[in-house]
Amino acid sequence: MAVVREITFAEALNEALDYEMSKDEKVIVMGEDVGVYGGIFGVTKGLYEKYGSERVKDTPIAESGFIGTAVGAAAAGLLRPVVELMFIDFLGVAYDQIYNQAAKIRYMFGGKAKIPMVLRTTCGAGFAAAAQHSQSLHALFIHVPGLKVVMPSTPYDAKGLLISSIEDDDPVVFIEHKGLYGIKGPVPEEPYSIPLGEADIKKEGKDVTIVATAAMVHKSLEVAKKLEEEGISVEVVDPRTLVPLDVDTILNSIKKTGRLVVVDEGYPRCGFATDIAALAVSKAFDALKAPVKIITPPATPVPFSPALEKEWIPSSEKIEKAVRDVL
Amino acid sequence: MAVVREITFAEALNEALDYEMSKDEKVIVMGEDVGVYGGIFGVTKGLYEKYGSERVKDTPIAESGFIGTAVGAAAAGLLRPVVELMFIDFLGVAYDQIYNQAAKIRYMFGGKAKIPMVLRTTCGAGFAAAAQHSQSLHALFIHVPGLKVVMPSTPYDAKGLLISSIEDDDPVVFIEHKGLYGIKGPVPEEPYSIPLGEADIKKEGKDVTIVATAAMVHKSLEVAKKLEEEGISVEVVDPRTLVPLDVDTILNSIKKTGRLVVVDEGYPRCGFATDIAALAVSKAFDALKAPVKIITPPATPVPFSPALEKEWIPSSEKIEKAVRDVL
Amino acid sequence: MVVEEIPKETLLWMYETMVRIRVHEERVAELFAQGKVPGFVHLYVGEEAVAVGIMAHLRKDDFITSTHRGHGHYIAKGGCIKASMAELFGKKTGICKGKGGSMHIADVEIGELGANGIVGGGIPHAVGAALGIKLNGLDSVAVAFFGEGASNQQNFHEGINIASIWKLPVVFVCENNLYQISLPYSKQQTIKSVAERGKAYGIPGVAVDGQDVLAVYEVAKEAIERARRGEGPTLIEVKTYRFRGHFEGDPEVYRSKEEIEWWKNNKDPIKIFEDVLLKKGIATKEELEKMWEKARKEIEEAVKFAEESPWPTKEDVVEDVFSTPTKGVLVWQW
Amino acid sequence: MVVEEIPKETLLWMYETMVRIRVHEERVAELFAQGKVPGFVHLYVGEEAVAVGIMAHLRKDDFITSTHRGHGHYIAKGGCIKASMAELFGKKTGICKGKGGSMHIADVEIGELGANGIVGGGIPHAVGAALGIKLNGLDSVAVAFFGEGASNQQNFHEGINIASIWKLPVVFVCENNLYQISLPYSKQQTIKSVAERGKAYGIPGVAVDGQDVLAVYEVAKEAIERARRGEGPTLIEVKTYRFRGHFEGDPEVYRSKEEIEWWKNNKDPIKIFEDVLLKKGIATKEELEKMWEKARKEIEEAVKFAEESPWPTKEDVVEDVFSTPTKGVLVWQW
Ligand SMILES: Cc1ncc(C[n+]2csc(CCOP(=O)(O)OP(=O)(O)O)c2C)c(N)n1
Ligand SMILES: Cc1ncc(C[n+]2csc(CCOP(=O)(O)OP(=O)(O)O)c2C)c(N)n1
Ligand SMILES: [Mg+2]
Ligand SMILES: [Mg+2]
Repeated sequence: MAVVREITFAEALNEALDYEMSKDEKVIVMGEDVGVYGGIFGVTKGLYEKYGSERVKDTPIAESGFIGTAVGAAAAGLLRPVVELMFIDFLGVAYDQIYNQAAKIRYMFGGKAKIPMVLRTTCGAGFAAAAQHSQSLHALFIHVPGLKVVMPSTPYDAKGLLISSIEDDDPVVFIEHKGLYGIKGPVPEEPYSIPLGEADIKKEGKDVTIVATAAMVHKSLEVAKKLEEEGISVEVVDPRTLVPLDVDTILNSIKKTGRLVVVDEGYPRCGFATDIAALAVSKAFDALKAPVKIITPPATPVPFSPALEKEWIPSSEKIEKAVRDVL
Repeated sequence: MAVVREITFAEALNEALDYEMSKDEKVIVMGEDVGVYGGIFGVTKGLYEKYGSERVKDTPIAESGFIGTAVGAAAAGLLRPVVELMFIDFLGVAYDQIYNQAAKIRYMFGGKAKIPMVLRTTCGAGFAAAAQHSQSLHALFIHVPGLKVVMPSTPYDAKGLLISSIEDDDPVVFIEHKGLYGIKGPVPEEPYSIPLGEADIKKEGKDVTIVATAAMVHKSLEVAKKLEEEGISVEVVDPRTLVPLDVDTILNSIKKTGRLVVVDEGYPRCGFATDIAALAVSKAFDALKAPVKIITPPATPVPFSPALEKEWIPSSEKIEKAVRDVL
Repeated sequence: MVVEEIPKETLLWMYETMVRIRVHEERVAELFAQGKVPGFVHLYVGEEAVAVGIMAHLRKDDFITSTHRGHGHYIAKGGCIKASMAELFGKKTGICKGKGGSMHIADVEIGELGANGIVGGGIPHAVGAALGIKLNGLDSVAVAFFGEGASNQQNFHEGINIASIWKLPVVFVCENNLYQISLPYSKQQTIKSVAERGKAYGIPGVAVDGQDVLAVYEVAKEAIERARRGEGPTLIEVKTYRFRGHFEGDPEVYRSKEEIEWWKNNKDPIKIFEDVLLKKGIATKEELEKMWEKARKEIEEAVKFAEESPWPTKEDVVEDVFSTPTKGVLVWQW
Repeated sequence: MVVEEIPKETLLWMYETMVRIRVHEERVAELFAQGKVPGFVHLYVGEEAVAVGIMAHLRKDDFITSTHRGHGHYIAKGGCIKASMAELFGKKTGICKGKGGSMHIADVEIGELGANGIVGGGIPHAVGAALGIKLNGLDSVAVAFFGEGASNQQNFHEGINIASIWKLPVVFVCENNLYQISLPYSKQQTIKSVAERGKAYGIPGVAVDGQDVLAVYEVAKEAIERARRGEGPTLIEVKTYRFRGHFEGDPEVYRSKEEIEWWKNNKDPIKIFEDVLLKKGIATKEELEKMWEKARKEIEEAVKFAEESPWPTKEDVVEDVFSTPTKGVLVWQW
């Protein structure tokens, strides 16, 4: 078999967008600076030149207006919009259109409407971007029924999941960690899709299960690798899609190892990490041999100073300690 | 001791508002229909007549604008606004001003500002008010650091907690379950305050702990009473304030009983119920004798039809079954 | 616009549709009082000429977005009253299978993209439908209905500006009924007319008497034709009044009985239009009376259908969240 | 406004403050390039006359709300550059103890209610300060700064309407620098001037050349005096241009080098004002040059202070969330 070329996470997403736009005229891209600029993180690069200003639409700063526009176009059955919300932190100026409109229309209409749209957005700290440009707010989308929520960790997953998301008939929130845009990985040139709702075991192991998301998958793998040398066998499960959640894969891993550490960059309370801990204690209680350890940032806004931010973000050291603690 | 008079939950809140407005000129009330109308649920009744249109301000439908106005007035050190968001469901049109502004200003400014404001709002299903007027979205406030979150279940708690909330120098989200407005209970005429961060054991017991919020406290007490007759002793813990959370009281109860059922009307995932389950499995694992049972509505929007809604809301039957299951 | 320029069948359709809305709404008020229709119910009595004057120009493949006060829009757009009545009852045969209720009545099939429980929430949806129309090269239009209260809300501002810069085929219809629940218009804005806001977005803004269906018809014609020609959006402010409380059960402490009576006596859109039809000899008293009877019969049949329809079941609660059955979605219990 | 009507010390303060902002911003650009100032940094070069022309009328007990491009507002309002420079570095001695950074610089003590990372986010805060001023019977005013991009956002619409109906002492200053990152003004709105939107709220809307500090001074004087007299809000659109990228590191693919050069050569607010001062004999070349030197010295001292200041520590992360130490707040770990 030929060696698969390596491209970045951002490039993988760009390929998915390009493929979908070339395949289906109804797919359009909307958002701030997605056109000439190519997206503030470069993900929509080249699309404006290729598909023109009608299908790659730069918007004014009116997130509620333009996300609502996407909802209406989708509900009317006329378009399949892929909308970019520049930072997940900005969801507050458009949240109603996401959680009360996009998420609920199908249900409120008795199943008689579809909302095929994707809301792409970016999350994550580590860039001294401070409290309003660094958050990981996926829990706010998971909490509300009616949204699918995707959060990939590798270029390969990014491409396959974005293709699935755009082809899905339900509203999907697709969350890209800013720290991952530059990482490279093998990605087939041809289009492929990864079903929503399938976790990926990024590393098999038998002593401890780590469930981790996005950038935290990589930190967890680092730790797993390090501990491997000491003979501690860590399994790293990447749910990839947070709604629907691959409950079976996660529970099976917990049942196998009996020990669970959850690592997530979201805020600690009512977050994805507590979600998984709750899943474990309600559905795999008998298998659990130790307390579940939850590694998240503290319950504070994201501080600006790099000196503070590096303490705020879950570190490999904390993950490692948690694994040792549950052993 | 004289018999304490009984008043409704709504009246208790009204007394707290009246007391605070009479005491401190900086306290003002703002929101839709809080003036002549007296609030859509009657909580601000009489305040307009007593304090006038400058301090009891009817607003246009501009939740981001008027909640942001309250934030600015508070940050400037000039007012202590009590703002009414008519239904918690509407938070999406104003969420940025709550979670990115009110919640974070103090931290972002290095502790050099205070935001003494209360956001009063209503939650809860049971009125065939459908998907956009029935939600219990407290998790969306708990998740975000920087907000205090209060959710009383009795008239007594309502008055004392609202007084504390208005006197607190931080932003407080004060959530009133619509189903509780009419319930009566003993409430002293004089003002009193209940500290934020103190749970209340609404009923002592030794076999199973139920942690429940708002209207679910009453359902849980019903179940506890019924099971008492069978010799099953249920402890019902009402956290009352969800941030700060009285972790000690909750953990002590779990450690005492070894069994936990959490009952909450919020959505199941990344919710308050999963939060408490996660707390239990990470901090009281050794005490747990059975899986934690989580009773919430399903992960669907709130259906309109009373026939559907009654299935959607956690029922006494489900709570009872959960208690029996963990025994 | 002179009546003579409007086809007779259109005139009669307008009268009949106003009557059907009126009869529907008054019947729903009774059903609410009887406890048969639960929840929040906002009725359209007094405002019938708005929906009808606009909808007279719309085709089935045009789109509208509606509000919490949406029964009139739904009926005028061609919605099935049986299905909506069953919905108001919360029955399984409802247009939304009992999941939506009054505030979420919708029928995408006829271009009714939904009532909305969030004030202003539907405005951008109309903009979106219009974007879809434009990109698909269709000659349909979209119309957003909303109250004057909504014109102070974010989606009005953001939605209209987007429609303007992208020159979309959408008409914004502001139903200024002088109240935002208890707040009179004079305390919502310092301007005298919402129509003045058109200029802020570089689009035409027109105000019109909403109790005169012919006046509404006329401004709507121009705005909708303009949109269909690809010349962009228009903002229409229709000055109207609701004859009933904000919602059923409203104590109406904020306005006087006299004010309401004045409007009912002097500005009833059906009476006003009836006078024109009779004076111009377009219809006879008897013909019009027949329409009322027919409407009453239609509504009674709908009520009967609703009453006899089955309730949705427990299993229905978890249906219709997603379009594909999806494992890993937590439906019932942890 | 003729220069003669303005006190000489005000004129010199304006020049000096513009220079201080310019020197500050260009130094920060260097520091960013050197990796000493991290994060997103949006500079104010080219727009100095806006902050200065407005702030010339403000007292310490007046309030402002600022934007992501806020250094100029902070400096003109009287902010301490040492403290803000340390903040930009992320040091413990920073005005926000290193927790805010460029996008959140604030000093409530001097009425600077904060830069904001959310476009339009600060607009209602100024409205709130104005409400507080009014209810407390003070004669202060509040000024909201924001870009033309923000004028399409919800808080512009909702905030201004509230200020208008409540007749609050607030001035809305829209810095129209012709770009919303890459989107030119002509694609953001179909109107020709944001000032036209004043009418939509029944308040005066005035457009002014933002490269001419005297012109800004003049319209600001009227608007701020009007607000102080209790006559309500004004919307001022200041036409300006940013000489640097949207943020540091911006490749600026969306505008030509020629366009930028034209503005720098023909519309530099400092040069324009310098010409006036010299021509009118208000200051000599040497006096002005001294101000530059003084500014450079001030900024270098600030940089030194920032560089030598300690970093915040791990313990600081969990401080300052709430105003009272509160048990039951999960700070570090589950
Ligand atoms: C965002 C939002 N805020 C508040 C409400 C509560 N509410 C429902 S209808 C209404 C008044 C609407 O006034 P208007 O837009 O004039 O419409 P009308 O009821 O007069 O037809 C309000 C405040 C809501 N549903 N949504
Ligand atoms: C609500 C929100 N949307 C988008 C952004 C990203 N963003 C930051 S600055 C900016 C452009 C702002 O344009 P304008 O208001 O004209 O101010 P300028 O940068 O030109 O000074 C954008 C889109 C944001 N910070 N907040
Ligand atoms: Mg109205
Ligand atoms: Mg700009």
